[in-house]
Amino acid sequence: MSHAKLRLDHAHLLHLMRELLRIRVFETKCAELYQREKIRGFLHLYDGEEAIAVGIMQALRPDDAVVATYREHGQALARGVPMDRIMAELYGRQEGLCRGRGGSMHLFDRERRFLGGNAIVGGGLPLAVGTALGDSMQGRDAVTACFFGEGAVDEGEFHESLNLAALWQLPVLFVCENNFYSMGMALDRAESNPDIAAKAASYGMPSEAVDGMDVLAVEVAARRAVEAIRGGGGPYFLECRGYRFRAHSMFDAQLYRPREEIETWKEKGPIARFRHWLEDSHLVFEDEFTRLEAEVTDEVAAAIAYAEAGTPEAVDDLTRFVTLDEVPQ
Amino acid sequence: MSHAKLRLDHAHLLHLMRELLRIRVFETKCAELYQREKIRGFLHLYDGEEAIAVGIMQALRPDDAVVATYREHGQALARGVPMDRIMAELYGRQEGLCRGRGGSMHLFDRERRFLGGNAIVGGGLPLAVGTALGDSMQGRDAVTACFFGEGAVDEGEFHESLNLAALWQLPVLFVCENNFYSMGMALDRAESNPDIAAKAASYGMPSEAVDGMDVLAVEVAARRAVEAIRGGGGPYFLECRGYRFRAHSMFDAQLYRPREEIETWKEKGPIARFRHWLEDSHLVFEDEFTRLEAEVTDEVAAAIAYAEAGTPEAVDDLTRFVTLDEVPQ
Amino acid sequence: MNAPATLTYREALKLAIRAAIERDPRVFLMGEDVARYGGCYAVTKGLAAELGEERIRDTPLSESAFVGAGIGAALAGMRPIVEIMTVNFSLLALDQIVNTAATLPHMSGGQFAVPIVIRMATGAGRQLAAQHSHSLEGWYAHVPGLRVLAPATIEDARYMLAAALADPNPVLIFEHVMLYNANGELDPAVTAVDIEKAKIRRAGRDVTLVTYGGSLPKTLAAAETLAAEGIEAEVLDLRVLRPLDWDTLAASVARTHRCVVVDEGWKTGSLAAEISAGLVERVFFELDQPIARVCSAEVPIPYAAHMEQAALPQPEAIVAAARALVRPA
Amino acid sequence: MNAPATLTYREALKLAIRAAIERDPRVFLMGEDVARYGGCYAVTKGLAAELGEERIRDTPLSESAFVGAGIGAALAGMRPIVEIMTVNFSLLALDQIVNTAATLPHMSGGQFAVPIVIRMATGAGRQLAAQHSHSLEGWYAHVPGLRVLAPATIEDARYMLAAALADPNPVLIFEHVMLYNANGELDPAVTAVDIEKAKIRRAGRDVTLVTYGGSLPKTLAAAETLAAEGIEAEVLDLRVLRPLDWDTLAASVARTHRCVVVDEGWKTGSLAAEISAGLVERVFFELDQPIARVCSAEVPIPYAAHMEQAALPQPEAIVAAARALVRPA
Ligand SMILES: Cc1ncc(C[n+]2csc(CCOP(=O)(O)OP(=O)(O)O)c2C)c(N)n1
Ligand SMILES: Cc1ncc(C[n+]2csc(CCOP(=O)(O)OP(=O)(O)O)c2C)c(N)n1
Ligand SMILES: [Mg+2]
Ligand SMILES: [Mg+2]
Repeated sequence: MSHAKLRLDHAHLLHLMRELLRIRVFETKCAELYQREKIRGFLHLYDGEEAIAVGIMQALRPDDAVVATYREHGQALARGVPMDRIMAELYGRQEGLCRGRGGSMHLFDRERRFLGGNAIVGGGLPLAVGTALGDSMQGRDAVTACFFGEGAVDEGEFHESLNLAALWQLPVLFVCENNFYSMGMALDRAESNPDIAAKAASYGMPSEAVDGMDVLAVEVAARRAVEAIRGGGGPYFLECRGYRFRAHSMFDAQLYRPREEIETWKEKGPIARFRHWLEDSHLVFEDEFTRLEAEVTDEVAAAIAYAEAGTPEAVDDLTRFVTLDEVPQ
Repeated sequence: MSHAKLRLDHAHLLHLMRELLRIRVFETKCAELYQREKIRGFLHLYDGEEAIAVGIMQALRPDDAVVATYREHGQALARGVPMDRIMAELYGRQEGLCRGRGGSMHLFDRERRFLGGNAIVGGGLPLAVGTALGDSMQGRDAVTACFFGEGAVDEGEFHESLNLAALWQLPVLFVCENNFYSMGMALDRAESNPDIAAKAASYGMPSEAVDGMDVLAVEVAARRAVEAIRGGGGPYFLECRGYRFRAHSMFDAQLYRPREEIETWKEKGPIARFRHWLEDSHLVFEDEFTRLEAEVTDEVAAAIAYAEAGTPEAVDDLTRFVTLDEVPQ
Repeated sequence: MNAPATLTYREALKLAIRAAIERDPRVFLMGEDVARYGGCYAVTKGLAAELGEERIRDTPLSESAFVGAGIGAALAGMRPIVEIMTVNFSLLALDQIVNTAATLPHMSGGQFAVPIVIRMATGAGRQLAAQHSHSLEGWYAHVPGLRVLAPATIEDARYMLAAALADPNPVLIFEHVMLYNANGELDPAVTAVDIEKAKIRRAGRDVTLVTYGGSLPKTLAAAETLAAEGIEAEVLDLRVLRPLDWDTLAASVARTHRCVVVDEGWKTGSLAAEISAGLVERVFFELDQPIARVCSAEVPIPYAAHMEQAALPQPEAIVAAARALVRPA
Repeated sequence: MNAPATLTYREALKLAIRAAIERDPRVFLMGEDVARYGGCYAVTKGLAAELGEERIRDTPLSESAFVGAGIGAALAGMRPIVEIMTVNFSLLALDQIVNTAATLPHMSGGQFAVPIVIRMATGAGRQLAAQHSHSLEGWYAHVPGLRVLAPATIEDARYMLAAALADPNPVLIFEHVMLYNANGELDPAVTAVDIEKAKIRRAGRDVTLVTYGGSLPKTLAAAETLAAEGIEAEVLDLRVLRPLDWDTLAASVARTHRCVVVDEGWKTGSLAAEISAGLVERVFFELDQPIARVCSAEVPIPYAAHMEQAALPQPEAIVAAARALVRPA
């Protein structure tokens, strides 16, 4: 695994492992809770792509902004959004991040500058250009990290947003989570030129393709990119190549891809691979993993308990927040 | 001037010259008629860009389709749309191509497969992809020539349409009329990468930049492109570089560009240049020009007379054509 | 082909699509994930294997381009059925629908028809939250040049498509997400439906309940409850949202003298407003009571089930509104 | 700053923009051709030179991206004024307005406000034909979360902007194209207006004429004609299209017992329909006559002057409608 210019100290490696596991274990539970009808609506899981969010977030500061997708549990958890409030949101509880109004596709957290879960493919890109514009006009050196799937590359918003960010040299880190499918549509059936990083480069911004299943590779690339952006270099594009191990959402027979393809990718899975590497390199030991797993399992259990104990929002408050009386600070 | 692989016979050269002149003289009159309030609404003139439409149309067959812009008098005239019916349309007459409903920005001519004047920047591109799709699904080898300004390159529709055309290998000739300004916005202030031909190439289609003030160069490129398309090569992109000598529309103080810039370009003007070349090469003689000018002046005068003699559509027919009873064949 | 006696709304739609494509070589269907994935609501599942990927055509995520391409293909002689996954994403294609499809026949003075059919899912009820739960068919019903259909029954799901394809004008079909699993029988004697008239789904003398699409089952349920109270409600299914069938509407209300309009759109500016205003214009002096509306609350639809249900029209509210008119306090 | 005694609507808007930008460092304006060109309707002419191109910012032709960027900038603490040239092009940005700006405050459970102001021109009357003459403000008035303003007077043009910027919610301002050259005086005693209430522009007892924006002058003219016939019409200017000021509306109609709604939108599904339906819900038993509507004909607006005028609401039609209510045959 690549690890140029990275603090490879033990604590950091354990931290990365924990972050990957938190997402995986949390979402495994989510799938179960969906079957039990505790969670409803659309539920898009991140299984197989955890290294992308975890790697990227290592490079961000608290004052940076994150624009997420509808497949954003992992993005939120890695950003530090509290797991219990995410779970409460999936339960539709008043204790949820958005008081049950958003659900899985619309997690927001003002404190962590997590600007949401957007369920319109490509819809977040213009927004990210805007937060970057607002930050730079106010002389802040914050960066906006904008996540989107490779399906968003098809949309006009991709084109308009990349151009605007590059034209105005705005501090946006574009993070394309390329899992090679948008629902059932394979990338090479959707894009005449499936080399997304090359396409992004045609807007005149630095652009790289990264192995999105290698958390260290993603972290290295993200740190390099964020450094360049904060140094005034304008936007930067990272195409993180990964794969989603599960269905697109909870309803999906996956007729569009062969089972062997999934299996092949699973072998390269970001968690198994990182763990093997850590073990093989004698950087982390078995008992540490066991402890980590136990801790994460506890955190998830606590989150579920929190959500279970939550209360429904009062129906009388239905139209609350449709308009606001002041701008929350 | 370039003239590879071109029939440089006398008749063709005279034909090109006539076509250029027809547009110029027609539009000079239009400007005058606008001042006299015979023509109203928005009026976008093509002065300086005539060689683009004239050059492109030489390569098309009657069964090919043309998707035009709101700056489309030249595109229409060069396609063979009758001048008198265009003028009658600008007068808002029943004898106009669209019975006075379309005006300057919306010329349509079914007989010549001229699919209109579109006043939404970029709006014609998806349409052109569609006619090409329809033709190819029906086994026809027709080509759709799609005209648009370089301002349309900013829009999401550009991106989506180029991708779709390239992905499905559709017979579209994309003709970007790059006059370096979209209203007052200079190209390099609107595009992070102002090399439009390069951008188009990133979709995986053949793409060239052409001197749009050289009618022979445009014709050569268009023939090459159409041949490739008809041969099954998929879409082709031509960036035709030119300049508009007049205001964007009839109201425009042109504060955004220096007068000298306009003057410099005018010296390279497509008509003056072609004429000098023809004279210098002793291909066409003074008296032929004089005759041509007289004929064109007559044609324009006849078109005005036709429009003047036209009748207004009956107000009772206001809602006619909002829906149709059958598909016109 | 023998239609099964009992089938779902989804199956009825699929039968309609298959029949249309088999009958007419000009008909094809395109949209996101219609082929390999089988349609986001599984309407087209299996059809690509049967009919080929030329006729059931997966598109990139480019709503504007593929809707525009459908319009272009219609101009080129095809009869495209374009599927937009849901009305929520249709906003990205609205320019093409409003500014091209709806205007072109009139703007061209009747030279060109746009025989396209655009299908999309609409409505809430599946906890998909604010960006996936719109009911914006009322907006489309505002636009001259369009015909807008809302099949609410198995029969209409089965037969409206053929009529829509026979219409030389652009037709939009809205399928409510809560209807796809609805079950019903097809009368083998019926082989076609009109797309002109509203239909009385239940006769009654005391009050007219006007509705359409996904609200029809709720309204029929409300009518049952009312019947138990001795109130005989007439249930009128609009079926065609544009142009509205005022004759049937006015005749019913002139008989019952009372009217409740049920519409899942947000109340302010809903299609229900038009029904009310139009009836006031036509049968004001027949009205014993003000026309009432039962619509969605003025709120982006929330995720949590109890909040979502509180936002939507419910049988209890319909019953209450009707009761208040028939037995005012 | 001393406002001149007499000024145009356009100048009033410019004063408002300049004052807002000078007063608050968070305010800036962006849009197509607002800086170097001076605005497509010359509203911002000269402002870039005064205030700098950071604060008066030209954007590429990318309606979706720059509107979305405005939303993002608002989230980042700015107070953007985004100019969309005309409502016709706003369809390209509608997804951002409806699915992001309008939903975000509620969807996030009140965590984020979107204090953006979006201005655009609307309406017909300049022979710009079908794609440039829409009056779609009624659509925006349908959307929860938005405030929608229609300044019809010099005073509102001058002062609504400040109130809009003070609102923590997204506010849309519609400027009718036929008003830009309107002249009037500013009362120096007035330095602010509310954006809550409708206003009676002319008192009368016989009939209430409800209108807004570009139809106000026509409606006032109609009232003069009616007065000459002995009919005293009350003219109510809505000013705020969402949320509607039902108190003022209901009180007026309860006094006059008759109502005509004048609205340049196409009649079916117009805002006028909502006014009628809402009044019926509130003051049905006060109505002596059905509420009448004078709207645009159901036709894409044609180019020819006589046809365009025939399609639009005219004083004669308003007079006729009012007369028919006050003196029924
Ligand atoms: C504008 C729009 N079109 C269609 C959809 C339906 N849809 C939801 S997710 C999705 C696939 C997106 O794929 P990608 O961007 O690659 O992200 P992934 O799901 O693979 O993470 C589609 C088509 C949508 N939400 N928005
Ligand atoms: C979607 C859209 N946005 C804005 C406009 C207003 N507008 C009309 S022409 C024009 C400039 C277009 O420039 P370009 O594409 O370069 O064509 P040119 O006028 O130079 O021929 C603009 C901004 C429009 N018609 N459509
Ligand atoms: Mg993907
Ligand atoms: Mg240009």
